[in-house]
Amino acid sequence: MDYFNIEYISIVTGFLLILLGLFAILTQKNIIKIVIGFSLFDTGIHIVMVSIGYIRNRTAPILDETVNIKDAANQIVDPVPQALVLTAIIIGLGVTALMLAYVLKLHKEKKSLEIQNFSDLKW
Amino acid sequence: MKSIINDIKTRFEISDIVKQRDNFNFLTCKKEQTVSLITHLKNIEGFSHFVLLTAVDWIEEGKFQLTYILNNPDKKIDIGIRTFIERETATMDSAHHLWEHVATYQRELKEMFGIDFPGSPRVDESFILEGWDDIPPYRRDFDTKKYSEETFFPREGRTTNDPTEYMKKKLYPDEEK
Amino acid sequence: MVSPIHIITISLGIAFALGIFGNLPKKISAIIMLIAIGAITFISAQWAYALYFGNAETTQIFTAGFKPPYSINLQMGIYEAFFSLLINIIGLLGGIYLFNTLVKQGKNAIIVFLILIMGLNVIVLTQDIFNLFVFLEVQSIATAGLIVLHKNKDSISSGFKYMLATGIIAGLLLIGIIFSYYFTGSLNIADIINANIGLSKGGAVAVFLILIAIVLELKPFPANGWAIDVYQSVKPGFAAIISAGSASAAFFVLYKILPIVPENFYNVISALGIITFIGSNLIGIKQTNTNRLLGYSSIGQMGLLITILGLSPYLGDKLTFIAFAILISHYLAKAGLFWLSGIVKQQNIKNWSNLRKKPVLMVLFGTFIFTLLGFPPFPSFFGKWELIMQLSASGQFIWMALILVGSFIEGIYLFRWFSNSLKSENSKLPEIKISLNKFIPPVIFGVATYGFGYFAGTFVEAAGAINYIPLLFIAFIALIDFLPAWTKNTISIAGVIAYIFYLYPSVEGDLLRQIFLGIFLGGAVITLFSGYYYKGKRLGFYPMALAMFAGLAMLITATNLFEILYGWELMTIGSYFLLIRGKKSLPHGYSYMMFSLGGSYTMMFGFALAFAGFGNLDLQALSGITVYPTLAYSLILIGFMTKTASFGLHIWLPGAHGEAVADIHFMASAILLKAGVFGIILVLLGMGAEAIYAKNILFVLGWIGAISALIGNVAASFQESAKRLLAWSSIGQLGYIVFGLAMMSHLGWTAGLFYTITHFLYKGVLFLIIGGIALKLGTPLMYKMGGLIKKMPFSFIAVLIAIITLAGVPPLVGFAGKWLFYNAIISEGFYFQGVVVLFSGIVAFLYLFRLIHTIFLGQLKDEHRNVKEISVWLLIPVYLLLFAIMIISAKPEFILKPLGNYLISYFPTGALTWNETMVSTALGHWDGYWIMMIVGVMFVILLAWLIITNAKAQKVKQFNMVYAAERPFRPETTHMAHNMFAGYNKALGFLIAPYVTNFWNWISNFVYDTAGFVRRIYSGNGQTYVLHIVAYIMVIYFIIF
Amino acid sequence: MSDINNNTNNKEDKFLAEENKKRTVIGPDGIEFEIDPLKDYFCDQKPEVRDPKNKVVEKFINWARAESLWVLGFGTGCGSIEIPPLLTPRFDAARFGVQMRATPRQSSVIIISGYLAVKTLKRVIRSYEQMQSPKYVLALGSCTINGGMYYDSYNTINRLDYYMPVDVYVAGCMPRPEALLAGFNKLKERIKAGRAEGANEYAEKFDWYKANQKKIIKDWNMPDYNW
Amino acid sequence: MDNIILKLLFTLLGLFIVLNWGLLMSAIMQKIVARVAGRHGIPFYQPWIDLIKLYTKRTAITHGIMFYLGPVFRLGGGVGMFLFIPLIYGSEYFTNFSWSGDLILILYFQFFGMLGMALGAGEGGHPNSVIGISRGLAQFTTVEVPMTLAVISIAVQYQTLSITEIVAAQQGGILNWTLFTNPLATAAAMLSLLGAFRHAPFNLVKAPNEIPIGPPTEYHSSFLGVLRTNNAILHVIEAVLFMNLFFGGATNWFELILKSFLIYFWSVFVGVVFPRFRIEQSVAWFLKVPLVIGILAIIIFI
Repeated sequence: MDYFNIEYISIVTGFLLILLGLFAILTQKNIIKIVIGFSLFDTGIHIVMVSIGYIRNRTAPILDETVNIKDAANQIVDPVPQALVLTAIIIGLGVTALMLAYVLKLHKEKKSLEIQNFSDLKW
Repeated sequence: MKSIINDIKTRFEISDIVKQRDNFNFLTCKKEQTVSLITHLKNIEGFSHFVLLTAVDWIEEGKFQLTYILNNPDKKIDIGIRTFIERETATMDSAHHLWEHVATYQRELKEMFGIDFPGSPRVDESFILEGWDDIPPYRRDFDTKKYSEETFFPREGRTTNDPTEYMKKKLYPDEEK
Repeated sequence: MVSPIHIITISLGIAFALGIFGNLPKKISAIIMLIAIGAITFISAQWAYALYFGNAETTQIFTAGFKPPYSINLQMGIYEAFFSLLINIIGLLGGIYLFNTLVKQGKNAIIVFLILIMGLNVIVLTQDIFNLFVFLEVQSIATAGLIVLHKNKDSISSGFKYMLATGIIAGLLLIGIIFSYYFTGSLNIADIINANIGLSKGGAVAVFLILIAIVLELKPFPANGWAIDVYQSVKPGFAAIISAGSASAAFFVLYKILPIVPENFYNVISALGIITFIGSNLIGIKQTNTNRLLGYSSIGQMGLLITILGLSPYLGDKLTFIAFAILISHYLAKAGLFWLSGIVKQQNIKNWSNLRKKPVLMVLFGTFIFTLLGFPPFPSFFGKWELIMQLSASGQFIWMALILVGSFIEGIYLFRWFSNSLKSENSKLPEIKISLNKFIPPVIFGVATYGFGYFAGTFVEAAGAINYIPLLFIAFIALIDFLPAWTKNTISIAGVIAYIFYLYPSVEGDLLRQIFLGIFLGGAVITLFSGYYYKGKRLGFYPMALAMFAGLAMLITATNLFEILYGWELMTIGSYFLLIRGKKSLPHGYSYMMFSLGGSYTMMFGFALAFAGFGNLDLQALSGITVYPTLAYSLILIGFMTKTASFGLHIWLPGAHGEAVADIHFMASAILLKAGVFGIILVLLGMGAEAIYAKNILFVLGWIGAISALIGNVAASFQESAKRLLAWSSIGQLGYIVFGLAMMSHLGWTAGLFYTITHFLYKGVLFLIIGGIALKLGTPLMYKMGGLIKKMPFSFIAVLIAIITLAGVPPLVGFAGKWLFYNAIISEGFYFQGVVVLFSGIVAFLYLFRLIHTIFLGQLKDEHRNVKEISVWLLIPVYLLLFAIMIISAKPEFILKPLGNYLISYFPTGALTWNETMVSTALGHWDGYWIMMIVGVMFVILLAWLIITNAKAQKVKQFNMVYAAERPFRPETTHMAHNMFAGYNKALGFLIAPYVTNFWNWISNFVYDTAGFVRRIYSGNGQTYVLHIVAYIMVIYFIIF
Repeated sequence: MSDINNNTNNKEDKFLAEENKKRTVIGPDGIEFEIDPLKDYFCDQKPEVRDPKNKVVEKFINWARAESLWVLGFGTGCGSIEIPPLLTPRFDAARFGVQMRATPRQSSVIIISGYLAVKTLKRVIRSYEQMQSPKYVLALGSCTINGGMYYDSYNTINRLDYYMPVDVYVAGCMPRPEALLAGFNKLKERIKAGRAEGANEYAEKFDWYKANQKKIIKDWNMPDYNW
Repeated sequence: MDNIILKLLFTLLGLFIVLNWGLLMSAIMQKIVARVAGRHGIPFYQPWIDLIKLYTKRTAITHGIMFYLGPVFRLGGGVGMFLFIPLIYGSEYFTNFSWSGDLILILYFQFFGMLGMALGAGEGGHPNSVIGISRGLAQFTTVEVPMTLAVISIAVQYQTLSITEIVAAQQGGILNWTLFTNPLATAAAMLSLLGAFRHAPFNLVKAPNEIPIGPPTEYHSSFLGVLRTNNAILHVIEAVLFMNLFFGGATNWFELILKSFLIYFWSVFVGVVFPRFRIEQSVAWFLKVPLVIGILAIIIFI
């Protein structure tokens, strides 16, 4: 099997990003860094999604002059994952934004960004 | 014994020391100092046993003499503390806080001599004489024979003899004659 | 019919509109929002109605006009309609409840709230898995948004943790979705199911990811720290929506995707569920914060539901009913409890006692708690019953046990909370203020629990025979609770008598049931009659007493095991509320409830085993249990013995009974305990004595009875309180009965049943009199009484006759019991147990003498010189009972003959033989009538002799006695009463050392400590929570693959 | 002279013991009421004369009474040491039907064994009154006769017969057990002769006895007759 | 009808004999005790004189109804036991009313008297009475344990609880007595008897010195007479019960008198030799040796 094709590289990159993001979330104490980790995690997922839908030698599912409308089904990659990824990106954006809003509030609260300082509720 | 007495002398006003036996001395002490002396004896000198408290009515001097006898069971010595109080007021500091049974002695003295020990437990309750309403019977101005005759319906015809004379007469009837 | 798509359009439209026309007054915005939710509620209600009654069919809505996989499709089936209705109702009522908060937080909060409800609706309706993801995210963003608007420092940090965790989970879900798309080429759930991707390895991983993400959305233990913090920190109104709405939606999602999951995952799902159920409940024990406690409870309930889904292969067509019954209970009760928490505004569970000042809220509180605990008549009871039965029928005994353990643990803390608020001090707590909008939602839910309870009952086949008339009557009495006591009393007596006449035909010809009907309902009339003594309203007494009697009656008339348990639980609730009326009864009532709860679970387990072997629930199922018979019979017996307070299970009784007032004490001891006896009789009749396991069980049972008798009687001798003395004495007497029944012979049963009857009679007398005296004198302590014979001669006579009977002194009827015991012991070979029982019978003299002496004889106290005889309302029933005793004494055949005839069909050998009034066994003989006559004549002659020789005796007063030439000081110092059997205590006091109490204390401490240890995993750090999630996934992954 | 008793209430209450004073108590129903212990706790009947039955029967009964003398184990003064030897092998009073009882209710003879302090007299009277008729008094020693060596004591009575009817005096200081046995025989003769009617005498001259008793027992503090 | 009257007359005759024998027996026992101590002791007719004196006391007091009824209950207990026990085996008339109940009736009928006594003494209001009763009851609980074991043992042995049948089974030679056929049960019961008769070492109930004579402290005059009458009857009856159960019963009055004397003598003999137990000691004692013997007595029949 050819390991150096584009699907493979992108999917591995995607998973690496996911793991990297998780690693950041789990190890970083600074909340901002955790949010960044989360973004990486999200992005990794998006890359994986796109690469799943990729079919070699086909083009993006955009119907312009390069794509024959009648034969579109054989020329373009699977459009669904791409549609999904757009939605996912938007949602990820929303989540990240909300997280950052939280970060702002948290910082206002305690003047600190260390996550262990926000463990008042427990047990 | 001697060292104890000497030691006490330096601390309290001891006026009169009578030696009864080798291990038994009487000291006379001021009324005000008596209880503290007893306390001292108990706590410092080891006279942990209170033997008795009694009184003598010196009617001529107008005084009651109180005698506290203490015992040191370790050294096997006794000590008697005498003190004089006024017969008129007849009040003495209570020592019941040192030994519980002192209260009983004080109760008895209150009943028999009318010596008051303010603060002593149950000191006003009757002890042996239930319902006594005369002057206390151990005071020497109380005439016990007269009281008995007035109160107890003496049986007529009772004669009282001096035992010595009577027995002499009975046992050696010839000697007189 | 309005299309379900409008659920989305209306919500979205209104939300946008509110955003655009942002300058509307806040109140108007909120009202518009409520109207919108009302509209979508109407839509889902309409669909639910139509679908339920078959007026409509499951409808698919294809957005954008394409079919899947090219478009998103929504489905409106019966389940969708129902769940959407649930969500919308909680949204509507929650919105009403939160009205003020939303208005205060402004437009954004209102919009987000609306979006949240809409998101939940779509989660339920959608058939597209990616759409599902999107709206899960919408829901969590909306939730986080609501949290962030909350503006409270705890809520912000918990909201962040929530975001983080849901973000990770959503990511996983997304990966799972995309992979499943990869394998199936479709996002439609139906297509994915058809593709059956679980078979390939990669597909299985995809399914795993989807599944685990959905499970994580249900907040499984222990990867759920983020969710619990949210429950604790947000306003209870929001928590209600999260707990009832979001969780229901998430549960439905799990239900929806379950067909995707390969069969071999099911066990893992149920394992996850049960771990959550037990784990969160265990930690709940340690909680003192109400919202956090409710959070744990919510998660626990969700765990139970997950378990049920995981176990669905075993549940067959009952799955829907079980899941719905438990879900609806959770939904109603949890929302209601969160709402109450918002009303009470007290974070600590110990501070809820100010709820007592608002009886309606208190009733609601109790309703919700009992709903959660699965008591009848609430739906969860039926759900749990069916669950256990179906599991048992499929042989899943371990799961049954685990579910019951989890339920019991949940009971521990919920009940502690409830009983605390019932009894603890409330003077320092602030008054509760309620506004109407906060009051209506919990009331609606409270009423709904009862409605659904009835509704659920119609689904359970075995519940068909349940008679709802008594329950309606109880409800009626509860409604007129504001009337004075005597009115309610009269109505209640009339009701009970009518019920006796109503029931009598059904027990005709069955002596056993007649006897117990007499004891239960005859006793009911007697106790209620004595209730005329009480002035005032006695709020809550009559409904509860009647509930107890209704439960007892249901026990008698039960035709199947379900009804037995139903009646049993009903009786437990009623008696609990009666017992807890005493002054210091809080801890005792609690332990009573714990034992009852545990007992009913063991019973349920045993019944389920019986069901497993027999195939239906008829009472015959008890005879010849084939599946684990030793275990099954033992468990059922243990269940019943919690009520007879047999040794080991008795520690609740002395305290609980010792604090109860006169007539309640009578009910509790003379009547209630007999319910256990009835149950034991049923079990033993079924079990028989031939099988090896039966012999073993009977042997143990016999010893338990004997030891109970001994411990009860010895301990009774050392009590200072008359009531506690009687309570211990009851333990002892019930020990005799259990022992008699354990002999499984004609004589043993005659003795046992005879004791059951006579114990009812004489204990009734004692309880009423002693209770009356304790009321009159204001203390149950015997050494504070004394010499009352001169003030209360009628009471004295009654007590005298009662204790002669109890002690078994001829010529009164108690002797018959002893005589039967002797004969039974010797003919059955129960020698050593028998000696213990007979020894305890003699020990009974100690406490009997103490009872009668210290109360009636000895020295009359200063304060009591002016007391009068106890109330005539107590004396009349007492003398009725005495009359019965005297009749039976002279004519024991009135009872013994029918008993013998009845028992001969069960135990053909060893019957009593009758020769006119002479009764004899193989061993001995006894003639009650002649003994009565002879003793009577002899007594009269001797009395005459004494009077002749001693005519002019001078009557003297109490201090005229020889006192070593002194005179007595005070009556208190002359009355020999306190620590009366000191010497005996020195010799035999070791018998009553609290071994059993220590044992149970050890157990409870162990559970508490475990809970304390386990809950340390919730460190409060968001990162740790993420780690939990990741580790959870890894572990389960490795377990599955 | 300071008042020896702090109790300066009216004369009647002066010697009344605390527990015998009237007191107010609150019943369990919250109503207050007064208690007079001497009336409420003690029977205040006076004793009655119980005449003998017809002569023949009485003679037989008296014989039985004489042969069954149950002695109250009550010792006063030094004579109480003389009683225990009665039951030893040397004297063995049981031969004559003399037995000791621990409670006055069951006894028929009380032995006043020596001097009587006023305080003891009160107990003696109480015990005597608690005995059931017919009952006999056997007085021992000079002290009971005329005070003996305590004739001038402020606290010891001189003549017992002023306080209770005495059947037999045994003189001596102290009389030995033999003398006591002789006293018992004398008592038996008296009973058999029907002359030992002390209980009736006590009832007849009750007021006189009471007056004498109350004269010296100043804190009377008990009902007139102790049943 | 004639039969009933005859039966009643014979029963009264039996009661008369038992009462007088009981009085005489107690006198003899007291004399024996006196002789042990080197005294002459009371005349043998002393109990009768005491009884006459007590019944002819001129005054009496009563504390109340229960105080009055207490002695009646007590004597009722004694007479009742007498009525329900067969005295002479094989005699038509001296079996009294034993047909109306068996051994269990006797065992429980003794409570009748105890209860009445306890209540009467209780109403007397005297703390000493109650102390005595509480001790008596406490001791009695464990005294009955070896007795119960022994009764179960012989009931298992003879497969009957009827006293007449138990006696019948022992007829025909001394070796048929329970004493020889079931020595363990006999031993347990005889130890129990010591407690039942309340002689030293088990006489703390009466304890003449500390709580003057215990329960009957307040009883006197005719009340005490009734109690003493009962004592006389009861001692014989209890001895007769043991005689019937363990020593072959009696076929004539002489045998009854001899056997009951010996059984009673056993307790007096022990009482003369041993000092008194405290209450917890006696309670514990009966739960040691006699209990073990009693258990062994049952084990041999399993």
